[in-house]
Amino acid sequence: MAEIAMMSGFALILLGIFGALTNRNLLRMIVAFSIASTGVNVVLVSIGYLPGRTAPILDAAVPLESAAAQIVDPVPQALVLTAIVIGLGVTALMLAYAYSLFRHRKSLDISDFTELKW
Amino acid sequence: MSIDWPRIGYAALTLFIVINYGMIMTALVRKIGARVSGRYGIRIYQNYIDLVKNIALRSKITHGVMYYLGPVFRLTGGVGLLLFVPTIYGSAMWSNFSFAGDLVLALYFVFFGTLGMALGAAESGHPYSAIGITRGLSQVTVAELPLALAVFAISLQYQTLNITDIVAAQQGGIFNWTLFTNPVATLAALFAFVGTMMRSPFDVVIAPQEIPIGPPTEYHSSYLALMQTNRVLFPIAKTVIYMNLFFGGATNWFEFAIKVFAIYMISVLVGVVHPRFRVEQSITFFLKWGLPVGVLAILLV
Amino acid sequence: MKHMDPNFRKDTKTEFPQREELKPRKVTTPDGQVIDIEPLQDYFCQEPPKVHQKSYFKIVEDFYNWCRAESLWILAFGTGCGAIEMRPLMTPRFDAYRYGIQWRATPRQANLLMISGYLSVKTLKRAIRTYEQMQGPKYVVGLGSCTINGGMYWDSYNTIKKLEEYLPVDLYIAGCMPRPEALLAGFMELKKKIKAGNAEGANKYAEKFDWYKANQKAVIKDWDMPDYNW
Amino acid sequence: MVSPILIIAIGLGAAFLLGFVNEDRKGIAFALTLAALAAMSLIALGWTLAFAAGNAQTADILTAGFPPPFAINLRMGPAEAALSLLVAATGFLSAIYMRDALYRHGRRAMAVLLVAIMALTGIVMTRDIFNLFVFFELIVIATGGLVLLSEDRRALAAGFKYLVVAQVISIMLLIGIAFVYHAMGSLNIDDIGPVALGFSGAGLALFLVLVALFLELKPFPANGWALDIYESAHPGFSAIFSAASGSAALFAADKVLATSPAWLPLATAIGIITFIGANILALRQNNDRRLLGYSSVAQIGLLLTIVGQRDLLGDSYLFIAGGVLVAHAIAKAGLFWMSGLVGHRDLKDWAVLRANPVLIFAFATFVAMLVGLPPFPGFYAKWDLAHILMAGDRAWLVALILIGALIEAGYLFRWFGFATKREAPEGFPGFSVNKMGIVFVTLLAGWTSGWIWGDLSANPNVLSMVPVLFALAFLVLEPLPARIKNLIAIAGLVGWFVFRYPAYDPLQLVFAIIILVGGAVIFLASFNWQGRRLGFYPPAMLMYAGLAMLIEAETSFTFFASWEILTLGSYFLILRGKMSEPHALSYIAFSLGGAFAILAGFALAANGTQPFEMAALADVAQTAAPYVFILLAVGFMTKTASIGLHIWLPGAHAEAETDVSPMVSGILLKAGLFGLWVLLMHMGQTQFYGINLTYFLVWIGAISAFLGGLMAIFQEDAKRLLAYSSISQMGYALFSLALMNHLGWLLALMFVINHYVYKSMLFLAVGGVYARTHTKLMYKMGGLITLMPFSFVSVLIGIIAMSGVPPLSGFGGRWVFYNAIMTADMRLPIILIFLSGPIGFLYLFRLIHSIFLGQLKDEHRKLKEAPFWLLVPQMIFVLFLLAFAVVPGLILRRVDAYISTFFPEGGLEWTSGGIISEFGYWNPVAIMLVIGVIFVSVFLLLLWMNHDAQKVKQFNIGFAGERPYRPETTHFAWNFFAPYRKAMGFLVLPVVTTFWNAVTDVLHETADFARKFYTGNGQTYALQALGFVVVLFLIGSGGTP
Repeated sequence: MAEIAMMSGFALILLGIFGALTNRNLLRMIVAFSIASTGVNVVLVSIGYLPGRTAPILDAAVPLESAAAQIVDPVPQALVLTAIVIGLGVTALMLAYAYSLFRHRKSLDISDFTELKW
Repeated sequence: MSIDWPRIGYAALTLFIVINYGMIMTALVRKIGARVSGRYGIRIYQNYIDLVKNIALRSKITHGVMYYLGPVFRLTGGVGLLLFVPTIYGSAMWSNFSFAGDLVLALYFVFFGTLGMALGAAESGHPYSAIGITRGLSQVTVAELPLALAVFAISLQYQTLNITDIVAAQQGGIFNWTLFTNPVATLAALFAFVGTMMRSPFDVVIAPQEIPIGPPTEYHSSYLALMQTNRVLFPIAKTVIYMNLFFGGATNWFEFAIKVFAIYMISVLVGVVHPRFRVEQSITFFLKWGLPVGVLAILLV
Repeated sequence: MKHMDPNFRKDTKTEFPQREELKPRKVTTPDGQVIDIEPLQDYFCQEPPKVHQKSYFKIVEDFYNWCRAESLWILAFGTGCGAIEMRPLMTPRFDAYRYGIQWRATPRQANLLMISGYLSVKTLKRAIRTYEQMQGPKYVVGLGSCTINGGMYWDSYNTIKKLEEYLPVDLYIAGCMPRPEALLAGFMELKKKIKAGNAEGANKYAEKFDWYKANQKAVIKDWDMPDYNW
Repeated sequence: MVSPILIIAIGLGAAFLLGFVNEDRKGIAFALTLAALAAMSLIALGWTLAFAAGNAQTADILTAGFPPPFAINLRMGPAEAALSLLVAATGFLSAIYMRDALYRHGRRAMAVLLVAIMALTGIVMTRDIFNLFVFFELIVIATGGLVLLSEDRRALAAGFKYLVVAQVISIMLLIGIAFVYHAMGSLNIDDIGPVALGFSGAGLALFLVLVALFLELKPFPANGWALDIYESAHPGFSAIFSAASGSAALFAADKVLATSPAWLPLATAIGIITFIGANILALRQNNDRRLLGYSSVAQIGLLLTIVGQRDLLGDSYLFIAGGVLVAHAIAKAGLFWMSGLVGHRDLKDWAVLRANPVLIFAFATFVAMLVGLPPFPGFYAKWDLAHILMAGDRAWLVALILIGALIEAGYLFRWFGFATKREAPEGFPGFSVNKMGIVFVTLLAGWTSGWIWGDLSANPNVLSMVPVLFALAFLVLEPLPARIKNLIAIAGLVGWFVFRYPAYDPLQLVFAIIILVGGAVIFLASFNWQGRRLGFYPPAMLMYAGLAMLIEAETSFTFFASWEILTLGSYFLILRGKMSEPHALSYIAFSLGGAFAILAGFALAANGTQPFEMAALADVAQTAAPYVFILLAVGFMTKTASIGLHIWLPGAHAEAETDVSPMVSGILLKAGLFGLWVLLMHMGQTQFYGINLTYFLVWIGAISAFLGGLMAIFQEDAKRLLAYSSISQMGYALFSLALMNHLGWLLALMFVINHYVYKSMLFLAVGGVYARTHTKLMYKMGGLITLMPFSFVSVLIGIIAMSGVPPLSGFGGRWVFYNAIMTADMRLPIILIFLSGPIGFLYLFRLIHSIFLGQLKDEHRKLKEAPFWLLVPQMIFVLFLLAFAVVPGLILRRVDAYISTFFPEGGLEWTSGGIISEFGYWNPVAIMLVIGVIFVSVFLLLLWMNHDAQKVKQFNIGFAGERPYRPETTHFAWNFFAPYRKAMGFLVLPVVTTFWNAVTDVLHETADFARKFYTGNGQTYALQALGFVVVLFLIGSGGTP
């Protein structure tokens, strides 16, 4: 299960990066990066997942003493949450950039923005 | 410092003898040349007449201070060179002022007159003078090279730079001469000798028709007289160095006269049978032939 | 023989402009100052020639004259066809060297100017310059009829007729052309003249300088040099 | 002590607080921002000072009250404190600098700036790897925002490209972090155990983290995106991006690497490739900010290299890395800030800085800091780094670093040359006081850092050396009139000489006389300049300070520091010449190249021991000795301009100012000679595969003497002629030194003295003529003898002395030379020396003839004699030469005795009747007397006969019946030695110049070709980043089983 998740996570990453590098349209690139980020998140979660364990919520079902043996690692999940937030921020920024670029340059093709080079 | 009057007297006497000897000898050499080509040639005392004639000129011009001093430098160079080299071996008095310096002094003092003359001639503003100087300087730098090497070789051979010591080492028979003990060095030196005597094939410096006699083209009257004096004195002074270094020196004035004449004739003989080199040709000549012999000389010692 | 053209180059109407390089000019110095250049004044000595006295002692002067006579240095300067007659003098056949005669390439060192044949006006200018650049005492020998009266160029429009009007001639050697033997004989005559103290051409030139200049300038229209070429 | 977490808290809090400020109250928002940044800086400063004073311990701050790994912890140690200070202060200054832009964009922009700075300090302090990631992402976002502060529209595209690549990096980083956590079970950096170098499992995880961190450092060649930012962003932000972001990212990489030393080689490899690659690419860059970008990349590369060497550097690691980092950060921030003062983006537009001399000084300071010259931190760091690496058998790395540094110095100094020499634009509006103030603060920080590093260093502090301080004092004195400064300078030189006199041994004494007293004499000529003469005295005195310290240096460090100081001073001095821009550049390039060789040599010799006494050179291990010898000799020979390394000299000496030429020729060249002297004194008999290395020096000296002279005779430019002659003369001196016998050394010393005298004299004479004629081309002059008699006399005396014609002092040299070669082992090189003597005569004659003799030109007819003050030293030299010719023993006797301590055999015997050697004798007094008497007699004779000569003018010449046309066509001077050229011209084909040109051309062409790699397409950049990772992985995994 965890392997499948991880595999699909990596597949999403590769897919996303492939998409980001092959699509010239800024919006498509942003979407592709979102896919890749999702893939990363999936990978993260899959790493933290331990088969047969329960969610890392300390309540009656999971007493504090035996928590370490019963729950899955909570840290990756926390990381994923953070990563999602950050991903959101970056995606928003990229979208803002795309908007601004389109407004100024009337183009969404990344290969049009090569005046800075060499 | 006390003045050594006898020594000065002897020096003056040396000068007198050598100038007169040079006057006669150069005339003689020209006469020989004339006879070879079937002419009668100049009179043996012609040099004296020319000298007096030049001094007796009534009008003179000057182009400036250096122009004026040029011949002075020139003659000082000749006289100095003669007096800095021991003339007659075995005589303290005929060694003149050789106490002031050794072989190195003689070698470098050669340039004193050249420098002054070049400066003086250049101040005349005559382009031919400048061209002649260019030629002369260009040629002499390379022509002197075999001599420098030969001198180095024999000073290594005799382990001294003292001319008197070098002559002393050659005494006791003709086969003690450097000519025989070190023929390669002698040969190298003779390249330089022929090259610096202002005779064909190395006389493009004073090419008379092309650049009317080159550096001295503006000189006349007493200037020319001084230079004429030097012209008979300087080659002999230089020949004396060669004589001392390679041909056993001279123990008396008679030997001196013979040897100087004989050595001098080497350049004459080479000159009469060779046409003139252009400057770059003579440079190449010395590099191609003179230099290897010189190198051989210092390698063989 | 017909008479010489009395109107030889007497045309005074034509103006000859000053040579470009001799015109006064203004130049800017490196500091930006503008200065006047008068080439003739600035680049040439303007002194007239001087008359030189003989030596105080006659015996010295005689000795000097003997030396001058026995050491004739001829300027290697051929003006006309006579130049070709000079060359044999150096050969074994005539061997002028034995008389103390030598050739010099520069006027500074020569004291005998041979006008060897006809002298065109153009060459005259060079001859005058050369003569003036020689140091006195100096001698002029006219070679051939042309220097005496124009010879076969007697009616030429550009050949001067009487050399002595322009330069102080010490001796003429007649002939058209004189053979080298005649030249040698002429030299012997010149020597006699010098030894006798009569060859004072340089002083004569200085004394009658204005006369010579007037004659010279009368024929040389494009006079482009100082009056006396030191 | 305030808790360091406040740094982050204040930043974050203020950013939030800004949200409450009214959009229109920009002043308040800005004040808040500044206050926050100031507070952050102050806290960091407090910690830094506390660490510096030893009052503080490294503190761990537990954010959530739990010990790690259960919660994020921050650490505040000395490095963290300093870096936080660096980051916060940069932010603070940049904020002020960007005031206008921040006002325009309002409080949001200020908030973003605060977040950026906060995140950067966070990166520095955090010990949690995921926290690191968060801060990185914050920086990405903040960068994305701050890039837009620029008025440059292109920044928009740059920002997007940056985000694209940042996404790729963050993906890798996150995956890496996840797997690291998986493998280690902790996110705390301290818990990441040593991970062996490998590319699977934990290795792969760490590889991903590291490679992502490396990518943050913009490694070559995967760095196009960053360059676009540098080029288009607001310079204030670029300063942060370069100085603060770069430093923080580097520290992050360092933190992670510290856990697993096995990975250090990877960092080294990437670092050094980046360092060299980015520097090469920068060569072809014309845009100032992009150039700074390349340079930033390169510097970070160098730092990464140093990080990669931390295993070897041990205790010195922080000192070295810190030195380079601080120098980089301060200088780069300063330069970016300065770029905001310059209106246009071409490098040549920096000429506008000349409007304010302090800015030029600042520019010079920053360039020197980047190149690692004293007295700045980079210098000490470079010194220690080279020593430790050499001791650790990593000579190849030292070589690569030095090569890269040399290339960097090349383009930086070229740029500096543009700024000082190119046309300044018309109608310049003036600098913003605000921005200029920031630059000045940075400048101050630069010098302060220099003092701090000097103080921290185990070696002496360059900034506490009296001569250096004296030289620097002239910076303050700049407003004074030049003549007063000149007086002070002379007093300083003479005073120092008098003060140090008792401590000198005879050898030092001779050099000291030439440098200090000689320098003072040359300074007399400087009285000729009026006004303030800005920028002349500080570099000149810096050069003299370096020289004065050089001859007294006892340890290799002082020696090298002095060497660098004199190089730097002389560079600025040479650069002052009107046309000297390219020549000054080639001078500094060769000099630094030589200096680096010296550095490597000393480092190799020291083998880790510091301080390393110069005398200990004699005890260098047999295996290393030949290499030490070669490195040092090559270094010194760049200064003496031996053939092959000589091409800088002619231009540098010829185009320098009139009084600078004698300084750099007569005095500066002696530094190289002194170095060679010290080298041969201690290591003279070093063998290399059985061949005595001095043999090579003998040959090089002889060839230099010969070819230098030969090239001199073909020059038309008088000063160039003299410059080539210096090559020849120095060759002579090298030759005689390398003969390794008593008289050879004496000869070398005579050359030192003579060359100083006559080269100074000739340069001044030619300079005096130049002052009047405004040309250096000899054929344009002529006939000046009557107008400039004094100048003529000094050239005449100089020529007689130099060509070795008796009776002047040059002859003494020749005499000693002949005696010296009598005992020499080698004979063949002597041939070249024999030939070069007369050749010297040729070019000197050409000099005097073409200038003073021959035909006077129209425009020169009214010239005056050279300026009085230029003549004063010349006449002093003339008198000295005459005196030295008669009584050489006054100086030489003591030295002769001193040399006997090295070579007891073959000394001279000084009697009243002359000087006697083993082989010959020489009586200067008698020579002078005899020649004098003969000369006077002949002269009087001529005067008697020809006193009535008529003075004629220049066209009164026997001109084959014609008269000269114009003086120009009558003066025979151009191509004077045409026959020589026909015969020997093939020897002076510019082979060496062609070679060095080819080297620079290849570098430039490589740069021009390789930079096409940066296509400007964001996707390509991302691909390159990925490719970089893949290649790294393939190489790495291919290399490890």
